[in-house]
Amino acid sequence: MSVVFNIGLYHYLILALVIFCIGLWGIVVCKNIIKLLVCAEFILNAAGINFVAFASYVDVENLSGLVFSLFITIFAIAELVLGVLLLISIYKYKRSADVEKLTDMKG
Amino acid sequence: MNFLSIPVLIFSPLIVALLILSPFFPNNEIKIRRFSKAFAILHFIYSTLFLLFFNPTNFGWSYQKELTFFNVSWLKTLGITATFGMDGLSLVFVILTSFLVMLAIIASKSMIRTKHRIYYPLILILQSALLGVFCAKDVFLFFLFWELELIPMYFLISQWGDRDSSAAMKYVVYTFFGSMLMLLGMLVLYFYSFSISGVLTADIESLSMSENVFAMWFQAFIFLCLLFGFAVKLPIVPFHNWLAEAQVSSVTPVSILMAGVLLKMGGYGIIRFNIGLFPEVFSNFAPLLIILGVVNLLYGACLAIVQTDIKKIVAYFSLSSMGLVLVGLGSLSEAGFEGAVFQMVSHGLIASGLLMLVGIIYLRTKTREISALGGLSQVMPICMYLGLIICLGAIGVPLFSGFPAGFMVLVGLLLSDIEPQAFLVCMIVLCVLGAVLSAGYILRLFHKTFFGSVLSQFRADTVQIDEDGNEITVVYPKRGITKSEIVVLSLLAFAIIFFGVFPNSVLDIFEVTSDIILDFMKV
Amino acid sequence: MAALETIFFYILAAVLIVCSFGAILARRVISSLIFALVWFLGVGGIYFLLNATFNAAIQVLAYVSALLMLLFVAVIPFEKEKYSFWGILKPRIYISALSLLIIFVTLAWAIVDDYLVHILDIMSGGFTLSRSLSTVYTIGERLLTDYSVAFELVAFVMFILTVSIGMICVIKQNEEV
Amino acid sequence: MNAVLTTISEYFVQSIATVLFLPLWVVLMIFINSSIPFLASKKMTLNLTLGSSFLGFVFAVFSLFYCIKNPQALVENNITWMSTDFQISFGVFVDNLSALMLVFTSLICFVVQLFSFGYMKKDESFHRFYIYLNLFMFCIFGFILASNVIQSYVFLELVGVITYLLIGFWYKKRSATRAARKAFIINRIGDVCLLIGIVVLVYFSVVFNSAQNMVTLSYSTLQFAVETLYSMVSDNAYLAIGVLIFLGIMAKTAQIPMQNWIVGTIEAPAPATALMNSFGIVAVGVYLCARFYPLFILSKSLMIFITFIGIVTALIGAYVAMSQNDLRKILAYSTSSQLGVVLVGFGVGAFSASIFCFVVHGVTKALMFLVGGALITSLKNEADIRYMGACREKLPLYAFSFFIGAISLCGALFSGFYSEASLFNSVLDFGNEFLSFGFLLFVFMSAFYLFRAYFLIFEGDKKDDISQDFSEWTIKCSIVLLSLIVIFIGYILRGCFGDFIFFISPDKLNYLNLVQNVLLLFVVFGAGFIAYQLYMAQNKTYIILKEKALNKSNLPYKLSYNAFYFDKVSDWFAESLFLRLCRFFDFIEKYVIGGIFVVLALTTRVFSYIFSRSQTGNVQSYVTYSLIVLSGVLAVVAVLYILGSLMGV
Amino acid sequence: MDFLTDIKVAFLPELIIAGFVFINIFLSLFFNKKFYKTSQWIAILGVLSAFAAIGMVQAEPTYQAFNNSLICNVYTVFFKSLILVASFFVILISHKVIKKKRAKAFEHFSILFCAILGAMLLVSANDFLSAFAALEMLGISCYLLSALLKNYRAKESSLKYLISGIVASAVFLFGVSYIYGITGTINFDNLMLALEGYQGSMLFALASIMVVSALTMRISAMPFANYVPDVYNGSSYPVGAFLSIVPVVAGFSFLSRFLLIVSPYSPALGVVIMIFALLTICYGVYGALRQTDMRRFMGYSSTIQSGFMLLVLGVVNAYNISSLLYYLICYLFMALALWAGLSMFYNSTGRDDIGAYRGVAYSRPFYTTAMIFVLMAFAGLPPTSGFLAKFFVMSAIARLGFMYIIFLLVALLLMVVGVCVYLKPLRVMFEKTSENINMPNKAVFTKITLYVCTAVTILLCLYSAKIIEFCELIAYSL
Repeated sequence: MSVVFNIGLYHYLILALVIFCIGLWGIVVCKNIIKLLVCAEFILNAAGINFVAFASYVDVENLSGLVFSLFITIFAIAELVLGVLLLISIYKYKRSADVEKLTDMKG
Repeated sequence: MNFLSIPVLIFSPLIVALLILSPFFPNNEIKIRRFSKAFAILHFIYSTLFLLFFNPTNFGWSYQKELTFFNVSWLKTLGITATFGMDGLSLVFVILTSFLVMLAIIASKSMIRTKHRIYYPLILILQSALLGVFCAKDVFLFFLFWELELIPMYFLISQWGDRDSSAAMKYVVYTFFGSMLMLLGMLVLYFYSFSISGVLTADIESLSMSENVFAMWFQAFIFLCLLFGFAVKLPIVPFHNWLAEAQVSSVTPVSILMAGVLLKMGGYGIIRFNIGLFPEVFSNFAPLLIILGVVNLLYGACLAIVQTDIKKIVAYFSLSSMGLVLVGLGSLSEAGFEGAVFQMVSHGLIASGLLMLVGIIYLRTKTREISALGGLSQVMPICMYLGLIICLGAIGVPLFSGFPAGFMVLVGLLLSDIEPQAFLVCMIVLCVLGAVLSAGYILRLFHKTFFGSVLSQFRADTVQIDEDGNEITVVYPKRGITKSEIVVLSLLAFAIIFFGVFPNSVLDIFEVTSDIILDFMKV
Repeated sequence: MAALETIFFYILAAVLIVCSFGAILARRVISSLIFALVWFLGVGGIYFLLNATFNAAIQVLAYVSALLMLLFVAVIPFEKEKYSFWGILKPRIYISALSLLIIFVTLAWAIVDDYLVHILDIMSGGFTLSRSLSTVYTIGERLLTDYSVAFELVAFVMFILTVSIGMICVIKQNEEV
Repeated sequence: MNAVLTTISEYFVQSIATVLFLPLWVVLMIFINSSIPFLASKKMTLNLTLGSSFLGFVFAVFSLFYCIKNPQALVENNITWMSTDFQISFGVFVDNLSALMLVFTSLICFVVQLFSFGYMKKDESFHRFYIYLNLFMFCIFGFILASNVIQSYVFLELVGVITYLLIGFWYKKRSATRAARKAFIINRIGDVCLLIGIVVLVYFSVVFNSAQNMVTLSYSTLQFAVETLYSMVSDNAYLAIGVLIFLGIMAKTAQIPMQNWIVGTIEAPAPATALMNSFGIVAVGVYLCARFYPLFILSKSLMIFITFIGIVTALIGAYVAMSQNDLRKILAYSTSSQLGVVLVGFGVGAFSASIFCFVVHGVTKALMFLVGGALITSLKNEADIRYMGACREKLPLYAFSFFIGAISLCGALFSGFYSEASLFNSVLDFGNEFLSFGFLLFVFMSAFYLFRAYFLIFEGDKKDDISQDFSEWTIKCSIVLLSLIVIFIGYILRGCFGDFIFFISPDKLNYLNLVQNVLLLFVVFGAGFIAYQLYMAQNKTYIILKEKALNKSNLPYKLSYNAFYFDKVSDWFAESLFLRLCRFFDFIEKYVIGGIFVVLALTTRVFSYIFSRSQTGNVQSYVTYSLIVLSGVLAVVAVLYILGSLMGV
Repeated sequence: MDFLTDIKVAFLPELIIAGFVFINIFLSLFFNKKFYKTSQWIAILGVLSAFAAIGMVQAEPTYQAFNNSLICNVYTVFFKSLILVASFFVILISHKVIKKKRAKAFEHFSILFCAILGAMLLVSANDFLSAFAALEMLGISCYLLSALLKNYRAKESSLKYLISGIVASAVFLFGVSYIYGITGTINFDNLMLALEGYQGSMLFALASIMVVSALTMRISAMPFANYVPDVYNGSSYPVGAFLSIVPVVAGFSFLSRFLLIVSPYSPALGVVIMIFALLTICYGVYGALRQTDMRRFMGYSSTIQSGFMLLVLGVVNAYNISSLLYYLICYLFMALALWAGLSMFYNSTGRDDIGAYRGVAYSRPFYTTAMIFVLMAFAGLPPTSGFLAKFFVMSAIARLGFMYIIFLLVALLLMVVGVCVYLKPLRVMFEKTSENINMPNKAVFTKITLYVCTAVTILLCLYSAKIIEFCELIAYSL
């Protein structure tokens, strides 16, 4: 039994960290705004996983981490919606959703 | 006696400047000029009155007065109080400043044609900044006034001089760079003395008490920071580059103020801070100062000899005579010290005279190239005689104000107790070499412009651009120079001769302060 | 029982990592959205494993609806836009990858060797998640007592979002640029 | 009569200071007078100046009587001029030497002012010339009456300035202004070496006897101060001080390294040149040497140095004067050589002889310059003696007075004989063979060029017409007065010299060594005969000799004509060496030090250009920058922690 | 300790602002285009009433409201009043913008009020959750604000703002989660208790660095400050003014309270913050040196100023905090004055590149003198309060002892370059040009803001003793 040891806290933390890094890398790499927004969701939810993991392992009596991750999801979706909104109005001007084209203001 | 108060002396030019700028002052050129000239003369008389009732306390400060706003001192929490005080040293420079500002305003009658509404207030603001520097008794008040003169000077150089040159910006950057390092030194000094003595004060007098407690290398660090800041202002060689350009690209009254008074701020700062606050460090840095002074002297002289632009010659003349000041200060003896201060005063007068000459010549011939000038003596003989007196003063001929300074510095150099006598003697020889070179280039300047038969393209009238851009021709009287220029030149010539013949009149004023500062040195 | 959890954990971890890479690297936006959908399901599973059943439910419901909305409103019009697979090999990609690697290594190192983890290991030695009663009750209690203000703020934000959506959409009609 | 005389002289000596300030008052009067256009009469200026110089002369004579009466009497009243560590004060100091010098200087000033009225009548800046003359009188009187070394230095420089002004009087002439500038700079170099010497003296006087804060270095205590100095300081340091001070004197009396300015004085108007070469700036040098005599006498090597410089200058000056064609240049070089001889007198120890010789030389040189000036103007500014000729018929007065001057200068007749003889005897008594031979050679050469000048100008065939209109009475009367003085002064002074005037070394004026006098006269007349043969008689052998000697190519003649190329050497040094160094400094200033600021400004500009390029506008690049910064910081902190934990902190 | 008493006692201003958000939205339904002017008056009324309400707030002993998730003490009252003053002037400036967007004037103000609410709650947040919520609310309303203009650039700038905002909040959350993991609580007071005996570990240090760097995004400091120039360039002048002041003030208040708790346990944090600050100043100075567009110039200059403010937070003690507060006051009025000046110029000439300012000095002398004083305040030259503020900051750093001299030296040298930056517009203003600029200054409100704020900047320098004491009092109460 002890061969397969139990899932400790740091398993979840490492997993959340991996997703966080992949999400950030995605933001930098993606060329389409939607994929970019999706990656934004990834990094925010990775933080959510982190909170939930800490709540269930450390702060068991009042589980405030769960509430925190609930709020994270809500605000993540709010920003997703705002992102899509801006995407629509930008699409009207630029006729494309390519991030590379959003460089009118530079220097 | 009680009507003599320093804040009135300092802030009256500022108030008058704001008055001229304010909308309900009539915006015509002659009224502004007359009003500011009258004020400048009044201010000069007022500053000389300070001379009469001057009774220095045991620390040499008199007329002390603290400015409080609704009886709360300026920055109580930081221990900084807006106290003004005047001792022998600052009294001399205050009178010199108001004298030169008066002359500048009189001289700018014929030299300034545009934007009077902004020009005279800026000069008055500059004057109040300079007076503030000389009368500030608080370290950070000194710094505040030191910075205050930056912007007026920037506009004075760039707006009325030749417009597109980067000299004004170079001036601002050099001075600001120097003052930043000075601020660093002051802050470190201020807080370290706080951490040692527990009382948070920025008063020069009390700071000088608590000096001897620091570690030596720490004092040396503060000393060098402060010296760096003043080195930029009193141009010591590596940082002097801004002087030539700023002088060339600024109009005559502005360059008179710059050479006459602004360079003295550096010297005054070195005396007040480097010597006043750090006597021991100063005594082991003294040889360095002497060497710097001599380098300054010779470098300035060598450059002046080969210059083709006459204003540059005068600029490098200022550089080399400031070198003599440094040598005087470095010599640690009372004679050297008083010689240095006397040199600053006499250089103020002589440099303004020379610049006035150059300005008059430029106004008539529209060129500063020494090769294109000549034969002006036939056209303006009076200007030649006054110019002769000023040039002889510049060379350092006795009975003119240049000689006592040089002589005192040389004797002071020997009397200083820096051990290798041979080092002192060769320094004296080099200083004296500088004096000979000065004879060389000053006479070259005088001869190339006034003597000689070739009459440069002198015109009896000169074309100037006035307020709204159209050219007006100004016809000069038969004797070649206008009345205001004669007044300025003769006043300067009289002052040069007066101080040459009676040097004691100046020496007595700062006698007390130099004794105090020097027995700090001995202790 | 514990072994089952570890197996489940590793499966879900694999799903999460694969789907996130898939979402990033997919050529067509639709496929990346589908990967995202699967990814959110995985997160729901993780929450379930961590005994946060309520969160898992909220998570799955909210994101499925959000992504479907996204699918229909935004994705279809952008279908025709083709992107070259790798685009220009911008240096940005590698620099960001390197810096993220550094962040990952430092934080992982901090987590693994940190004092905190040792304690938890000891604590959670044979410690299995207490299958306490469902967490909904505690979340509800926390929401209404401790974090009521935040709860109000969320309401506010949602309100403002709807207003702005209305306003920005309204822009389309009387368009005077 | 005697009592009356003493009281009057007592009174005059007390108020000697008025002599000092009288010229200043006169300058003011002239200035006012000349600036009012209608009543600016030249007569008024002449009368004022003559009055002031005559009054000076009267004061001088009475003070001379006073000094004769009570030899050790010194008059001093000091007003403090500058007081720092040490105290410097001005005052009046009258003793035998200064009284004597005062007499002669005021006399010569009187004569020159009289002469210059006629000479400068037509010049448009007449008043300015008289202002300069009065200022000159003020400075020279101030110098002579100076009570301490510093005051004498002050007035010494002022004399230099006035000489500069006089030389550059006709500022339209470029050569005049250039000569003025050169004169001033070379004098300045001399003054500056003197200044160093004085500063060292002040230092010692302040350090060693700072007990009583007496007036530093006043002449009365100079003797005592110098002795203490000699005992304190090592020998070569003392020698160094002595040489420094002597350098100042060398510059003033146009000794060898710094003598090319004396030629420049000919650019000045004739009376001014006369004044300068007789009792003007050169007198300052000799008087200073006399004042510092106690200092020089103490160190043997210093005296040798002085004699060496003196004799070398004398020989070179005479040698150069022999080949000059311009009359005024001949006289200028002769001044330099005569003064060399005077300094030899000092070096040899014959104090009174050298002073006597100097005074006589001054008077004769003044006469010859005035005559030369009048002559040149009458020959329509033709200064070259080769084109003059046979002026004796037309201008007998000038010819006669020139002859008197020439004869007395080369030591044959009149007062020149006495001075030359006394000097010659003391030089021979000194015993150094080279010195005496050199002296003889000097006498020969000076006699030769004087006779050459006389013969070429006044004898020989007539070259061109001589305008006679120059018959101003003031010029004639001043020349006659001066020639009378030249004749009798030797005799007058010979009597009262020696025993009483010089308190330092009352060496008897031995001029009666018959053998040496005969030798002297033989050499002088020999030179005269040779000159006569060369330039007057048509003797073939001498003509061939003349062609060979005087043709332009051979080296000795070229050397002599261009005064050993001193001018060229000094110009070369100034131009190529020093100015090139200054131009190099200028280059550094413009590009290196100026460059730093330009480079600084450039780097900020380039840096901000790179910066604005990095702001690409693409949000992903922004995120990358932030990630780089964040990862960098995290990595650094992590590494620090790991190191910290490894070291077990 | 129920809901209503909490509001009545401590959080009345927030209630009023929230109320005005709803009022604006309702009014927008009924009033049509012609009554847009009233929206500005209503907004001013709202801000003034909130400002009045602040007077009544119980500030003495810190009052923990809403189950200790928000607090209200002297510190928060000071910051809330700063925020309200700033938004009052911003509303004054936004007169012209509303005239252009007649229909949506009310919506513009409602979003503005929402942002003000978010900022005020962030100031008084006492646990991470309410702080995160307030941050997000402030963020989202700022994204909306910058997207209000109808041209494409606004949308693009707001998208950039959104994305960098998301990344920042993600990093913030990660940091907070680790702190939550270590201490087991997200409430500040419990956090203090939990950290009593804590020796500090690498994870705690890294987590606090992540939180701090995330917060720098709000105060436009270095790691996440790249968006600032683009957002200011895209959005309109009043929004730019709002973005450059209110989030900065709120961000600094939360950052200083967070640092007060965390800094004793993570020693490296102080140096990291100072490095961030110096990086920010470099970024701002070198960015602004060659800038031609005035709005981007404003972006960089606000970065420079927040760089200086961050510099002083390296070590959190009473003296540093008081110098920070004084700098904030001066910065608020300086920025408002400059934004007012720029918007005045933009409203009348329609151009905002630096070339347009050529020759203004000769046609508008008073405007130029005001601008000279403001730019000198930004550069830190004497007669203005900017000099005193920078001097205060420098003295705070010098006070820390000899170890921080290097930071002081670098900051001073950057100030030199800063002077060159701020002298550039002055030089352009004084250039001689033929055509004279007609500036029909009808926008009375903006003129008032410009001159009032310049007067305050000068007054602050001369009469600063009382205000510095006030800041000292607040700092000690922290």
